[in-house]
Amino acid sequence: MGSRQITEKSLAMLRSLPRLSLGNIRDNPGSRRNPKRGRGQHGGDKHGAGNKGSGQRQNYMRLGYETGNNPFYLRMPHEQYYKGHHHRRQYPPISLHEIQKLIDTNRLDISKPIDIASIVRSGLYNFFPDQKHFGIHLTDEGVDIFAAKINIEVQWVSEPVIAAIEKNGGVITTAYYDPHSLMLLKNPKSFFQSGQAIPRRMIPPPDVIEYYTSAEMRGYLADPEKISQERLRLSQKYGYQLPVLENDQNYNMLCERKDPRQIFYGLEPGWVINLRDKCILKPKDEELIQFYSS
Amino acid sequence: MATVWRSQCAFARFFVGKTGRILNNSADLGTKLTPESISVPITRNYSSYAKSPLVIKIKEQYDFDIEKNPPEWTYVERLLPLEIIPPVVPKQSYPSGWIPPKEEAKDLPYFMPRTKNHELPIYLVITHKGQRKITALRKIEGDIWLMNDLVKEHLQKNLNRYVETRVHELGRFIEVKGDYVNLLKDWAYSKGF
Amino acid sequence: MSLTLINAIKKLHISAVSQIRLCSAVSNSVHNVDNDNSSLSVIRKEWKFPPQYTKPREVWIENLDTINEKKLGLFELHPLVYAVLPRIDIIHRNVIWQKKFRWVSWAHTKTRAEVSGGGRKPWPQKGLGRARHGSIRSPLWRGGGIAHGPRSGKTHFFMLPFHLRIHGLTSTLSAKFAQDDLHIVKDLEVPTEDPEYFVDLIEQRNWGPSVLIVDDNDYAPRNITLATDSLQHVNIIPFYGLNVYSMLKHDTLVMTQTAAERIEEKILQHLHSNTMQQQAKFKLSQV
Amino acid sequence: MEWLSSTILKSLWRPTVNIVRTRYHADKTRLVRRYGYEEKIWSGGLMPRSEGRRLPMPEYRPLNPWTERRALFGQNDYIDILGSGDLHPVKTLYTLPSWIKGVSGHEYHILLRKKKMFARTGAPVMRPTKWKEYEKRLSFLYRKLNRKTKTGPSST
Repeated sequence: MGSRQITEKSLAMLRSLPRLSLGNIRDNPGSRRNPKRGRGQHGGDKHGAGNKGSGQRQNYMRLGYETGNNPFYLRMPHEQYYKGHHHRRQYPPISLHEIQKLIDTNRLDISKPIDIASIVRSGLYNFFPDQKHFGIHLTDEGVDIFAAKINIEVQWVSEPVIAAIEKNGGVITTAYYDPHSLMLLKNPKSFFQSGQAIPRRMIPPPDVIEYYTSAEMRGYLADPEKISQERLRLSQKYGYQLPVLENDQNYNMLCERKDPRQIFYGLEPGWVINLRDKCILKPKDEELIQFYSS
Repeated sequence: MATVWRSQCAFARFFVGKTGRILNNSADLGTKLTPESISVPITRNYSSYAKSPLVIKIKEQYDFDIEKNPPEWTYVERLLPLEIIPPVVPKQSYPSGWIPPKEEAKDLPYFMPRTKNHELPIYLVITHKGQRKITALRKIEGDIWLMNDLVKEHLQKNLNRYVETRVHELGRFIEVKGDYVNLLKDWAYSKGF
Repeated sequence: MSLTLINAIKKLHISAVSQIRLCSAVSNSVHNVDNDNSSLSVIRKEWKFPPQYTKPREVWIENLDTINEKKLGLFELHPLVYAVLPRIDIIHRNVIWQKKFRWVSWAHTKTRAEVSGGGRKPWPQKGLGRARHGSIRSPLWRGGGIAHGPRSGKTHFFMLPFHLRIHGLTSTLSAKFAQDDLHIVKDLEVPTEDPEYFVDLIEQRNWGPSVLIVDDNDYAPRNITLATDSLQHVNIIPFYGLNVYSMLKHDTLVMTQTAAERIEEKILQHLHSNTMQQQAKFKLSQV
Repeated sequence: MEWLSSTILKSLWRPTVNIVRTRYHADKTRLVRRYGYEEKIWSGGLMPRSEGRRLPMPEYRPLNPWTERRALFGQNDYIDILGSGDLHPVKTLYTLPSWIKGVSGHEYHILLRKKKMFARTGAPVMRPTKWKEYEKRLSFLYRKLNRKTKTGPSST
């Protein structure tokens, strides 16, 4: 049996050993393989080229080629199930349980509205807009334990998740962001440092317009009247008492929404953020204001 | 060859460089930016952006306000990345099932600190295409052999059979053969880690 | 490495000690200090990341303004930086990385295509009784091209993972500290600009002949700069220039108190923050 | 007695017989060419300039391990950890040309990158031979790597 205080013991042992220098350090034995090819009677048999044939002759045919036969992969017609899968929008999931854990460990501030920027900022959500990631899919794992009152904005949800959030007195919105806006939301600091003006958010493409204008999914383009009707309908469906938003002490926070053309909370398109001097450059020109207005 | 224009002017720039090509901005603007509006005639091709001289004499085309310490700065601050992972403020309850470490655990002869994400360093290592499952308890400080004995005893009591473990002193970890992550996490929570 | 360490432990028969105080030059000076130096400052730190299980290490703050060593106070070092398990293999990998990532081999040979001439067939294929040849620049010929020779611009570049580099730094600092080769000084104020003074000081204090002095800013005081200028084996670097290779190349590491704190602060911050970006695979476009 | 002594003498001593060979005609009429000429090129030993003497052992000159470059080797290698965080150690390799700084790959990769970066400068016009050789080498390597060697298992 070895020692009980391994760090202390090895440091104490190091005291009695010669001084550590460039000459007496080495890697663990066996950590490096010899890059040399074996020689001699059996060490140098085939060198991984195999026995006879194209391997040894260094005539490598392309994958699937059957020396002139009609290749197997072309012999029968088939339907391409996953055709164009790499062009489709992806919504990497995060569950309600994970959101609750982020809140419990003080990584998400629920006194402020939550959007992609704050979830990415917590550091535990992998998000790559350049890989066709179009936002957050909030999944229903942990609907039963969820107990926070939040104002959250995601890109894809399901009905039980909406119910779980609204049951606690929270608010959920689904909103579309174009890839460039998502890039800014992923790393706002590097964007601000580039000294460019905050651009406008683009409107959703035709195939998701229906999703983001529907009150059932709490779309950001839906009619607020219809949304409040839907909130009531959902509470009746799932059987909970819908908390009244207007009586809430955080009413202002819960009502905070972004403009459909806005990317960051509180910062309007067209502004330039100067991080070094802590100032904001706001356009005054009529043409610019008109361009950036929604 | 693309010509390089550099300027110190914030609002003149975003239609010239990269941003000019971004769909969000270039939709229907850019009418004001024509080569004639820049007074410096461009005759040379520069090898790189850094080597090109600054274009100074640009007419400021757009009016803008500079607001020092604006009230909106709080919105900027909440976007900036976290310096460190925030420490957990003690709360009444943790609905997610996360359990805070206890102070009395530091008096034990062995110790397992939380990771920087406030989680227990107990992991499931799956190798051999799922054929081998090993539970690894990492970052152990203090008397690792005593901890090994206790882990073995606890598992034997709960499972009613002998469980193989392996102690790596220098790596400071214990490996348990089999998938007992939840069992060992509960044990660690009960010890206060 | 584990085997060697375990074997060495067996040989040494070190008994289990719960807490070993690894102070530099503890010896008999504690008593003296109590008697003649009443202004001994014992600094208790306000930890941003308090050490959890292991106790912080205590180290003497020394002076440089006299040749003889004076103890000015006690100072605490964080065990996560200055008392981690010294992994010799990780230190070795760090040194190898430091050597390799900047190494470009410029050795170059010309192939038969690049040596000038050699386009014409030197003699007919048949009928002369000579060996057949197609070019006078074939690798078989004197003055011909080189087959499989070194081609210019061969890189050995790779990036060691971020946390291995941090571990390399902490391991080396811990090993240096455990071997009494890490000294903390209050500041770098030296009375003269004479190199002899520094040679004597190193001799007197039994420091290794080569000394690496780590300051906390870019501009070291004038006297010490001039004194060490002619001594090639005494070097001054700012704290952000600290690296595994230099620490091992120099026998003794002398840090100012602020430099030790800054290094500790930087490393602890990386150990307690989200380093996904630094841990990601190295891309040329990121630098 | 006479015969005895002569037999003993005969048994002990025998006259040496020298066999004289007739010399070849060629030897007899050997022509010394360039009589009186002293050869200036040394053909006797290893080095022509040693003039028969052995070369002295080279003087042992140990390299100074504490020149400034060696003493401060690697001084910016951890600048992304200990520095302010906006500088990467690759950026501090000031002595390397930009087309090879921080690049890992074999000859084909590096040559492709080099050519791509040089294509935007005046290199193709200023150094046409060199440019042609890049292209020649690239096409050779392309054929070698794609048609003559096995592709390793995909990394993804």
